[in-house]
Amino acid sequence: MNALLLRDLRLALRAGGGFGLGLAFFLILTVMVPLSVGPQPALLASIAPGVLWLGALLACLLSLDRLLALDWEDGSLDLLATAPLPLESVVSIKALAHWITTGLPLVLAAPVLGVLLNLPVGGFKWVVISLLLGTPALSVIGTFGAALTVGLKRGGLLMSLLVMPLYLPTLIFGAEVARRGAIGMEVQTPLLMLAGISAASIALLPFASAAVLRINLR
Amino acid sequence: MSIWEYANPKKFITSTERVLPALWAASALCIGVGLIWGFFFTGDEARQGATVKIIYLHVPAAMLAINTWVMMLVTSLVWLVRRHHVSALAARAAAPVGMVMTLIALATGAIWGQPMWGTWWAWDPRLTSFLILFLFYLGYIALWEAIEDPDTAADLTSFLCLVGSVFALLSRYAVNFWNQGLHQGASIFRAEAVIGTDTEEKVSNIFFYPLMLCIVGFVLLFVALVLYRTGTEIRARRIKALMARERVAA
Amino acid sequence: MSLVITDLCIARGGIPVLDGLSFTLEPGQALILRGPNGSGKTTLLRTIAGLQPPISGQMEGGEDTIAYAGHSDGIKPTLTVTENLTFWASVFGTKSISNALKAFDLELLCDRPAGELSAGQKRRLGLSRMLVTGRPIWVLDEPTVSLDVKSVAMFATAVRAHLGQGGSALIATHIDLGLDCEVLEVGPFKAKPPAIEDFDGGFL
Amino acid sequence: MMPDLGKYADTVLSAYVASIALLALLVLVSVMRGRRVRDEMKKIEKRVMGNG
Repeated sequence: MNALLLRDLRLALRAGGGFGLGLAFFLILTVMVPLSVGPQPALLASIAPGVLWLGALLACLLSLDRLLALDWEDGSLDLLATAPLPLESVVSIKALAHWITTGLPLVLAAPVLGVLLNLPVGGFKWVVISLLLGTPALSVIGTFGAALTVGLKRGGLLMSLLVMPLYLPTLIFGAEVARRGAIGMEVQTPLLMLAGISAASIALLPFASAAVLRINLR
Repeated sequence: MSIWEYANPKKFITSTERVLPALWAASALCIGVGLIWGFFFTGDEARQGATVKIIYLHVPAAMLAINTWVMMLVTSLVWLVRRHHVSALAARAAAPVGMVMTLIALATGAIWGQPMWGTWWAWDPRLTSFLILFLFYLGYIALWEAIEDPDTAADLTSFLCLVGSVFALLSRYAVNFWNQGLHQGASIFRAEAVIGTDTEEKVSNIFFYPLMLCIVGFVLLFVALVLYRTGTEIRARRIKALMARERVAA
Repeated sequence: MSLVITDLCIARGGIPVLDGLSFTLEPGQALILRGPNGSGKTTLLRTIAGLQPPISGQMEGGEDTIAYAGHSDGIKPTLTVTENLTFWASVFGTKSISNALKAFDLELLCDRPAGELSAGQKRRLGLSRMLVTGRPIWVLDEPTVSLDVKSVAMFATAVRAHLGQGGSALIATHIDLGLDCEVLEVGPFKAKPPAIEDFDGGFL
Repeated sequence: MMPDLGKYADTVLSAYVASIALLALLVLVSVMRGRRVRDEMKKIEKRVMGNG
């Protein structure tokens, strides 16, 4: 299992692995928001938590189509499916690798980009916490979407269409934590919901992803 | 005699085709009478004026929009557990019906909201939920269309329906929670005031009977449409099977 | 561990392609599958490898004993030859990759990124993976594609050594590997197209 | 005959027109596809049965 994680991380870091692309996309999106809605600090401050969440979500989404498609194309998935590793662990580890290479950098970059968006001081903590809790769910849900569309030639756009509705609860609760935190409101309820969604997704969705992947492999 | 006998496609088609004409006629009758009754022979409601007449379309469509998804969930599960092709095809056949119902609920909701709320669209939790439901239908239908192998498509869409149901339910709660924070208690004209769970309470009898008639009519129409469309899907599936057989035999 | 296939029926795209297939693969034995393109060899191998379920029939002895190699090698172009092999070795829980490198003459290439290898060299790397799996039954689909004569001989030697250690191999190929083994012609097992009647669950 | 819809005439009528149009479209599309698929199946059945 470690070997697979190490391999995936190594692949992401090597040339052409796409590491950092999600981060760059996040940066560009955040820069474009003030350019499109205007530079008023108050306006930016009020939308900053939502923009950061949306940016992180889209950055996650964009990197999903490489998650399983590359291994599908070169036949690695066939071989992994016949290896002693259960497919449930394979998809879990793929999701973990995706989170480490995409989700975690986004969490770390969010406060920096928050400065650009004039995020209120009290909001930084909650943006980071909510993203830290929410991005694992994004990776796991995204893995399910990637597994669904892995056999399709032009699955990228379809995958976005399938994954985005599944992302909605995470987005709503995550952004709610960040927004409430930023204006100093109580955050307990959405925080618990967000944590619950993440925990349940991590625990249950790999089974669905593996089942779907098996169907696609046959 | 068990219900699973109808899992045989041939049997399904022959037996549904016997009842379909009656179903079409009954649904047309119910909807026709219900709408005419409601439109011409019921008065206005005190607060909402004539707009209350929209209820005869809005409520049945909204009910079916949700229940179609539930039906798809059930038939998807039946397919995954018992591997009856007809079940999966019924889910496929129902999805566009559910989508159109959602669209009708959304459109009438927006048109209704315009004079009531002073805006075409308010991010009311209920309306938002329907918009999200619409997105789920869209994804589900798109996945069916995208996959060529019919059994793979049935399996994958069933899983999407299963997982999607959980997330749709979560979205419903999320949206309820999310809007509460925005404008608390501001929605005097909340959709619930007229439609939905407390129908009996809020809608007086003169609106109630034509509404019931319309609901029955919509349900009948739904059944007729799904049975008919399932028949179509069965035939399309047979075409695929025949062509695949031809390729192998050649 | 012998692989016993009894009365197997397999399908591609929902239509049966091979039916009534039975054979036994004993330790130390190799079996060559032959048959025209599209006759279902790949489907058969994938079914035996457990990637897809058979329509009917039994397969025994295949659980956790099969190493499968399909048309593509699952090689990551940005990883070196050593890294590629080491990965599979640790997935299958074996230690050493030096035997595999030696058997397919990859020692000089071992620090090169796999993306820079020629097609034949890549194939050799893909086949060397079989040695690091440590599994007794090899299931190979057209293993000699893009291999030159020398490499084919190398492969045949590796198979022979594997058989000598009590392993077995099931190989779909068109060329003569010079192995002393049985040949299974799949042609006679071609499934009859299902009869078209009033349609049942299979729509035919 | 026409009931007095007051200032909401446009609202009510447009809701009815939109809904009924959507329903009619759904039924029409379903029936058209149903007919086409039915014919196609007959054609293919004939061809395949002919070939044995």
